[in-house]
Amino acid sequence: MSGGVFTTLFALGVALAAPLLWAALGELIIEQSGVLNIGIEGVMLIGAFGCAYAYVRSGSMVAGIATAMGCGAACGLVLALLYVRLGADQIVTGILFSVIALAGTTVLADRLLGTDVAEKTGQLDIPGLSEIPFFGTVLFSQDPLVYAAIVAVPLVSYLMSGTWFGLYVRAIGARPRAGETAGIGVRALRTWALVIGCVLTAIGGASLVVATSGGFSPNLTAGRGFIALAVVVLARWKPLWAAAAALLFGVAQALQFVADELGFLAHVPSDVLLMLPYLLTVVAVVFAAGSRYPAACGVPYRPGSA
Amino acid sequence: GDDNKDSSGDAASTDDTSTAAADETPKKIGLLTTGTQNDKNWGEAFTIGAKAAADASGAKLTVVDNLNEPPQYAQQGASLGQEGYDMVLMALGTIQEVQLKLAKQFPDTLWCGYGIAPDNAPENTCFVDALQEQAAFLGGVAAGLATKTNVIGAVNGFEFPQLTRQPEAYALGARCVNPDVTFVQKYINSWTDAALGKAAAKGLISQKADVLLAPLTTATNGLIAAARESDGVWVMPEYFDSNDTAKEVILTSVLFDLQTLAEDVYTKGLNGDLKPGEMLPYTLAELPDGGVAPFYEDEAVLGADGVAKVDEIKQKIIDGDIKVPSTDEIGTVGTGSKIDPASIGC
Amino acid sequence: MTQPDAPGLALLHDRRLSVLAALLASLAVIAAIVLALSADPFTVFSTIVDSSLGSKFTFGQTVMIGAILVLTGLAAAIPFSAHLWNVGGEGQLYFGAFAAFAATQVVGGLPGWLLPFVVLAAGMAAGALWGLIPGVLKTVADANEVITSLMMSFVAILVAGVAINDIWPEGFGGQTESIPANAALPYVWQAADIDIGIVVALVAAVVAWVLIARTRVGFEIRAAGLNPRAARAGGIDVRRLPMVTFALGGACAGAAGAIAVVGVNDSLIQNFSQNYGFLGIAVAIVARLNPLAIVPSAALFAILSVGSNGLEVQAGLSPAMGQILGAVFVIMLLAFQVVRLRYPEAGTS
Amino acid sequence: MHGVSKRYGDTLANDAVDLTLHRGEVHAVLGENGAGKTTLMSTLFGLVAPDAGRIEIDGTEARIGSPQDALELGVGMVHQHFMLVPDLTVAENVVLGTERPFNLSLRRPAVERSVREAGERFGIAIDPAARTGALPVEIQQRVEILKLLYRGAEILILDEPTAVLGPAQIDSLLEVLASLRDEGRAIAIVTHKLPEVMAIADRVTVLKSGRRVLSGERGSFDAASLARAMTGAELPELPPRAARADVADTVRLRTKGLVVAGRGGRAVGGADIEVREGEVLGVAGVEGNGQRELFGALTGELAADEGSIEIDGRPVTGLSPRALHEAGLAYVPADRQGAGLVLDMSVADNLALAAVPAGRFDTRGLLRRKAIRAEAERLIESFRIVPDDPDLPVASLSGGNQQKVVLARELARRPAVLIAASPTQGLDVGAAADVHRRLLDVRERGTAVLLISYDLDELRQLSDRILVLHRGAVVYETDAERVDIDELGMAMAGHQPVA
Ligand SMILES: Nc1ncnc2c1ncn2[C@@H]1O[C@H](COP(=O)(O)OP(=O)(O)OP(=O)(O)O)[C@@H](O)[C@H]1O
Ligand SMILES: Nc1ncnc2c1ncn2[C@@H]1O[C@H](COP(=O)(O)OP(=O)(O)OP(=O)(O)O)[C@@H](O)[C@H]1O
Ligand SMILES: [Mg+2]
Ligand SMILES: [Mg+2]
Repeated sequence: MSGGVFTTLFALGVALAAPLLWAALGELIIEQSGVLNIGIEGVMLIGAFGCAYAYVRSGSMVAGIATAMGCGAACGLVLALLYVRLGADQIVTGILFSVIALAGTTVLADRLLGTDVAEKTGQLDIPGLSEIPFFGTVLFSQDPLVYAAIVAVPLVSYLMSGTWFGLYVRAIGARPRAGETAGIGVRALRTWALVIGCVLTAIGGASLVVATSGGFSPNLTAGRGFIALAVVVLARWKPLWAAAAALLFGVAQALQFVADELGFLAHVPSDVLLMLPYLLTVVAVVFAAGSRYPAACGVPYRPGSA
Repeated sequence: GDDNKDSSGDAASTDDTSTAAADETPKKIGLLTTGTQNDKNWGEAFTIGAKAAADASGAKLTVVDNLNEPPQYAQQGASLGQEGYDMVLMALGTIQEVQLKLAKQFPDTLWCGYGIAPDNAPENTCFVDALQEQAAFLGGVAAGLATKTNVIGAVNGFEFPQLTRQPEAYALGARCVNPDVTFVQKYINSWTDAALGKAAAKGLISQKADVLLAPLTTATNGLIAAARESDGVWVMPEYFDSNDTAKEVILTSVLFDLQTLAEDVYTKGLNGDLKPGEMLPYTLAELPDGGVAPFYEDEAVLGADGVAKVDEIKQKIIDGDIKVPSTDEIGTVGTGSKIDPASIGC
Repeated sequence: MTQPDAPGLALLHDRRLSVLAALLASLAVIAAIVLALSADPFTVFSTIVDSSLGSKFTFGQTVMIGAILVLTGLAAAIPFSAHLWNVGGEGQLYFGAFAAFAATQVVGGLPGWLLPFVVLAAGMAAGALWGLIPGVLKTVADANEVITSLMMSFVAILVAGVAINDIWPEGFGGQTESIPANAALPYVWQAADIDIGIVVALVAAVVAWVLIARTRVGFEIRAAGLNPRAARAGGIDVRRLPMVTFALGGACAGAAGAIAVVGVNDSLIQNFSQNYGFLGIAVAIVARLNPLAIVPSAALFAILSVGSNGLEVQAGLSPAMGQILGAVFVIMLLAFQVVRLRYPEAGTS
Repeated sequence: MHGVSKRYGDTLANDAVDLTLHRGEVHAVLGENGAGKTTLMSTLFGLVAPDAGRIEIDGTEARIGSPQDALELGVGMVHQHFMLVPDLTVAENVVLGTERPFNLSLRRPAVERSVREAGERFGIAIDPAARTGALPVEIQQRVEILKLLYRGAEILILDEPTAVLGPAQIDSLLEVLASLRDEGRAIAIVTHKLPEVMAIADRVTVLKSGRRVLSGERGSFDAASLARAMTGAELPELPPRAARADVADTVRLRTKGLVVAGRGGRAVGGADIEVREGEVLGVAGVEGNGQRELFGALTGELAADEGSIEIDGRPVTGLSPRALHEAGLAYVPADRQGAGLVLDMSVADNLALAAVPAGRFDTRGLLRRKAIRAEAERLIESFRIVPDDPDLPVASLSGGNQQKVVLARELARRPAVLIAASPTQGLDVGAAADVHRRLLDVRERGTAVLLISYDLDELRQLSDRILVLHRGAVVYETDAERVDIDELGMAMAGHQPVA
C-alpha cells in the first residue's frame, strides 16, 4: 500500500465497503419486490461459511464463490417458503433466521472446518491501472469480488430499471394486487427476487472470506448485514446510491485505522471511532427519513384476498 | 465433548449423595474454554493439556468449548457442578465472578480459573496465570531483530491489562535489542472480525510496520491476508505454533505453553497438591515450550546470530537477569514504548 | 377482539389446528436436526428439562434469566402493540446495565435498603433514555425505528465497553470491578441465588398488562397499533406514541440490565447478554404481545437457554443447539399463523 | 357460467349462480351490498376459486385458476379499486404482465409507442409517459380499460365503475362501453345505479344473498321491478326535508382562502366556504378535484398551507383532531374502514374511540370499562346497530352497520359541525336511507352539515345548498331548490355555466 494517508483511508474504505455493497444490492432487489429480509445477516454468514468451506477444501476461490452463491440461492428458497408461501412475519422470522444461522455456522465450522485457511489471498492488481496514483491503489489493487461489486452496480441498476423483471418487481413491491390482476405471479416473482437477492447477499459474505485468507470464524460478518439494511434505506433503493452509501460506511469504519496519522483524530478515543459507523447510520437514516419503503414492503401477500 | 455417557447420579436429587462417591469411580474433570478444541489457538492448547492430565490419571474429561460470555460459563459450570465433577478449569480471563460464585454453590468441586487470585479466595478454588508478558517480550525480541523498516506493529482485540501487557511487552522486547524500533498498534474490539483485522493491519503496514503481533483468535486470518498482499511483512500469531497455516508470512508464534500449564494444574488438583485458593503464576521457567516457536524455514530472516540472541534473552529472563515488567507496570497502553530497556537489564 | 382482556394483540387467528400443526412441525424439524447430528431427540428433551430445572442452582439461573427475558420481552411487546418495531432491546439492556453500574459507583454510599432500588431506577431511566432516541427520531423525523434502534444497540455495547475497559476496569479485564456489597439486590432464595429481580420482572409484567389493557394510554397504544389513521382521527396523539412506547419498553430492558449487574453478575461484564434483547422479541411474539403471557413464554426460553448447557455432556451436542431449537419453534408458530401480526393493506392510499 | 358457488365461512356468497354473457351485449349485474356480485365477477377473472360450478367460453370449458389464465382467455376486469401502480407510467401500467419477466429487454420507447397506438385505435388517448398516480380518476379508469384492450380482452368486467364519476364522465364512459360493445365485445358491469342500467344494459342479472333472483333482456325490466328484485321491497322514501326558513342564520363553519397542497400542486386553491346552523351544504365534484384534501384540512389530517378555518367564530386552523373535537367538530370519513374504524377492536371500543382520548372514560388514567360498555349499549340501541353485542369486533359487522358505528360515535358528541364524506358509498339502498335520515336529523338539531359526495342524487335530496369543486376551486354554487342538473354537470366537468 503506497501513497498518503488518504489513499490508505479510501483503499481500506473500499475494501470494507464491498461486502456491504453486495448485501445492499441483494437486499434492494428483495425489498423492491415487497419483502423485507432482516435475515440478511444470516444469509451473509451462511454464504461466508459455504465459501470458506469450499475454498479451503478445494483450494479454489472460484469454487468458494460458487458455493456461496449456491448457499445464497438455498437461503432464498427457504426464506421464500417462510415469507412468501407461508406468510410468516418477516421482521421476526428474519431476526430468528439470523440467530439460527449464527448458531448453525458456529457449530458447523467447529465440526467441519476448524481454523483451516486457504493457501492464497485474493488480491489481484489490475496491470497498468493499479499504477495510477491514488485511484490505482484505491480501486485497482483490490480483491476480485471488489471489482465484481463495482461491475454489479450497473448490472443491478439495469436489471431493476431496464428489464421486464425489474418493472414487475417494482410493481408488485408497490401494489401486489395490481401485479396479480395483470397476470403476474406475485409469489413466484417474489421467490425469484429472494433467490437472486440472497445470491448477491451471500457473495457479500463470501467477499469477507476471500479478502481474509479464506478462513471462517464464528460471527465473521459481525453485524454487517444489519448495516446493509441501512445502506439500502439511505440509497433509496437505487444501486448507484447504494455504492455511495456503502463507501461512506466503509470509509467511516476505516477512519479508525488511519486516525493516528490524521492529527485531528489522533486523540479521539478508539471506542468513539468504533461507534462512528453506527452513529453515522442513525444520522443517515434520519436524513433519509423521506425515503419510503416500497409500499408493500414487509406485508405478507395472499393471492385473491383483499 | 468426547464422553457422553454416565449420568449415574439422578440430577434431581443433588444434595449430599456425592460424598458417597468413593475412590473406585474415576474422577471427573471439566474444561470450559473460549475458542474451540481444534482452533490451533487458546482452546486447543488447553484441551491438549487437559487430555494429557486425564490420560495420566485415568480421570474422565469433559470439554465444553466455544464459551465466550460469562453467563455461559455460569450455566455450563453449574451443569457440571450438578453432575458432581471433581475439578473444573475455566479457561477465560474475564469470568472470575462466575468462578467465585460457582465455588460457593458447589463446594465439593474444585474450581480453577485463569487469572489473579482475589483476596479471601474460597478454599475450593485455584488460580493460574501464564506470565504472558514474558513470551510476548521474547516475540518482540525476534521482531526487533527481523524488522527491516524498524517499525513493528500489533493488532489487538480488546483493551484491558491482561491483554495490553502483551503488545506492550512485545514493543519493549524489540527495543531491548533494537533501540531504533518504533511501535504502532490498533485495537479492533473483536477477537474474530477478520475483515477489521485486515484493515487494521493494512493501516499499520502503510505506516511501514513489517512485523505484526496478533493477540487475537480468528481475526488473525485478516493479518495473514494483509501480509500476503504486501511485500516483506511478517505475522506473529499467539498461543499455538501456527506456522503451517501460512508458512510464507508467519515468522514465528508467541507461545505460552498453555498445554503444560493446563496439564500441571489438573495434575496438582487431582493429586490434592493445591493449597486452598492457591495462586499459580507460571513463568517461562516453568513452561518449557513458552517463548517463541521455531522459525523453521524463516531462520534466515534473523540469521544464526539472531536466533541465538533470542535464546540468550530467554535464558536471561528465566535466570532473572532481565526482569520483564509485570502486568501492573506494563498493562496500560504506551508503557512498552516508554520504559527504558536498560532499566530492566537489557 | 372478542376478549377485552387480551390486550394489544394485533393478531388473532388461533385455530387449534394450526397450533397443533406448528407444534408437530417444529417437533419434526427439531427431531430431524437432532437426528442429523446423530443424537437422540428424547435425550435432548430430557436433558434440557433436567439441566434447567433439575437442581436448585440451575433452577435459580433459569429463574433469573427468565426474569431478564420477561423484561426484554416487555421491551419488545409494548412498542409492538403500537406497531412500532423496537428491535433495540439489546442496546437498552446494555445501557441500563451501564447506568446501573455507574450508579453503584456514584451513589454507592447510600444505605443498603435504598441503594438497590436507586440502582434499579437508574437502569430503568437509562434504558428509557436509550429507547427514547429511536422513539424521538421516529416522532420528529419519521426515521425508520427498526434500523435506528438496532444501530443504537451496537453503540450501547461499545458504551458499556468504555465503562469496562476505560472507566472502571477490573485488573483482569473484560469486566468492571465488583459492585459494592450493599448494592446487591436482596435475595428471595439465597441458596439458589434468586433475588428480587424476579419479583421486579413479575410486577413489571402485571403493570404492563394493566397499562395496556386497562388504561387510557394503553387503549391509545392498541388503537394506534391496529389503525393509526383511525386512531388519529379519533383524537389520539399518535405522534407521541413512539416516544411513549419506546421509553416504556426501554425502561423494562434497562431494568433487565440493572438486574444483570446488581442481581446476577455483581459487575458489568463485556458481552454479558446472550442476545437477551433479541430473544425478548421471540418471547413477546410467542406471548402474542400479551404481557401476562410473556411470563410463561420467557420461562420457556429460559429453560431452553439454561437447559441446553447440559447438551454437551449428556448428548454430545453444542449448547448452541438451544438457540436453534428456540428459533425454529418460533418460526413455526409464525409460519403456521398461530401468531400473526396484522398489517394495514398496502398501497391503498 | 354454470352453477357457480362460493362459501366464505358461514356466508354463501354465491349459490349456484348461472350467468351468460353474449358478444355485443352489455350485461348489468345488480344486487344489494354483499349480494355476491364482486365474488361472481372475481370468479370469472380467476381471483376467487369457486367451490362448485364451471365456466365455458365460446362453448369450451375454461379453467381459470388465476388472473393470468383469465387474461389469456381474453377475460379482463376493471376493479372497483383501481389496480394501478401509482408510481409507474401509464405505459408501464398498461404493459404490466404482457411479457415474461425473464424477457430482459424492456425497450421503453417501443413500449410507449405501442401503448400510444393502442390508445388511438380504441379511441382512448392517454399520454403514455404520464405518471399514473398524478392522473385524475376518470383518466385512471381509462388506463384500466386500455390495459385490458391492449391485451386483447374480448370479455370486459367492470365492478362499480361509475361510483366515483360525475354525470359527464359517466356519460362518456357509457359511450366508450357502447362502442366497445358494438365492436363485438361482451361487457359485464356491476352497479348500484339504476338509471345507468336502464341506459345501457342489454341484459340484467339480479343477485340477492348469493342467489340469482332475476334475469332478463332489455324490455323485460324497469327500474321499479329491478329495485323490487334487489331489496325485496319498494324503494324506501326519505322523510320530507323541513324547510330551512325556521333556523337562524349563524355561520358555524367558515373557511377563508383555504389552500391545501396535493400531489404536484394545489389540491385546494383558495376555497371560501360557509355552512350555517341547521343547514346541509353539499359539495359536488368528480373524484380527485380536491375533495379529499378539503376533508383532510377541515379534519386536521392534512395541514392547510394558507387561509383559515373557523368553527362558531373560533379559529381552528392547524389544531389537532382532539382540539377540533373539542371545538365541536365531528366527521365521517369516506374510507370508513381505513380512517373511521379500528376493525380489530370491539364495537364498544370503536364507539369510545374519540371519548377515551378526550379523557371521558378514565379516572386518573384507568379506564372505566363499565361506563364504556353502558355508553356502547345506549348507542347501539339508539342507532339500531345489528348485532347488538358491544364486544364483537367491528370487522364482523356489515358495511351499513359499520357506518352506523362511525355515525353514532361522531354524533354522540353533539357536534356543532358535521363533515361527512361519501357517507353512503358502497351501502345498499336500505342502509343508505338510514344514514340519510340521521343526517337530516342532526340538521334539525342545528348542526351545520358539510356533505361531500360523488352521488348527485344524494346531494340533491339532502342539501340546502350545493357547490361544485373543480380542480380545487369552488366553481359553482346554488340553492338546492333551484339546482339545474345540466349546469351542475357542466360545472363538474369544468365548463363555466352560463349565468
Ligand atoms: N418457497 C419455494 N421453494 C421452492 N420453490 C418455489 C417456492 N416458491 C415458488 N417456487 C417455485 O417457483 C415457481 C413458481 O411458483 P408459484 O407456484 O408461486 O407460481 P404461481 O402459482 O404462478 O405464483 P402465484 O402463486 O403468485 O400465482 C415454481 O417452479 C415453484 O416450484
Ligand atoms: N374474502 C372474503 N372473505 C370472507 N367473506 C367474504 C370475502 N369476500 C366476500 N365475502 C362475503 O361474501 C359476501 C358477498 O360479497 P361480495 O363482495 O361479492 O358482495 P357485493 O355484491 O360485491 O357487495 P358490494 O355491493 O358491497 O360490493 C359478503 O357477505 C361478503 O362479506
Ligand atoms: Mg514461516
Ligand atoms: Mg362488490
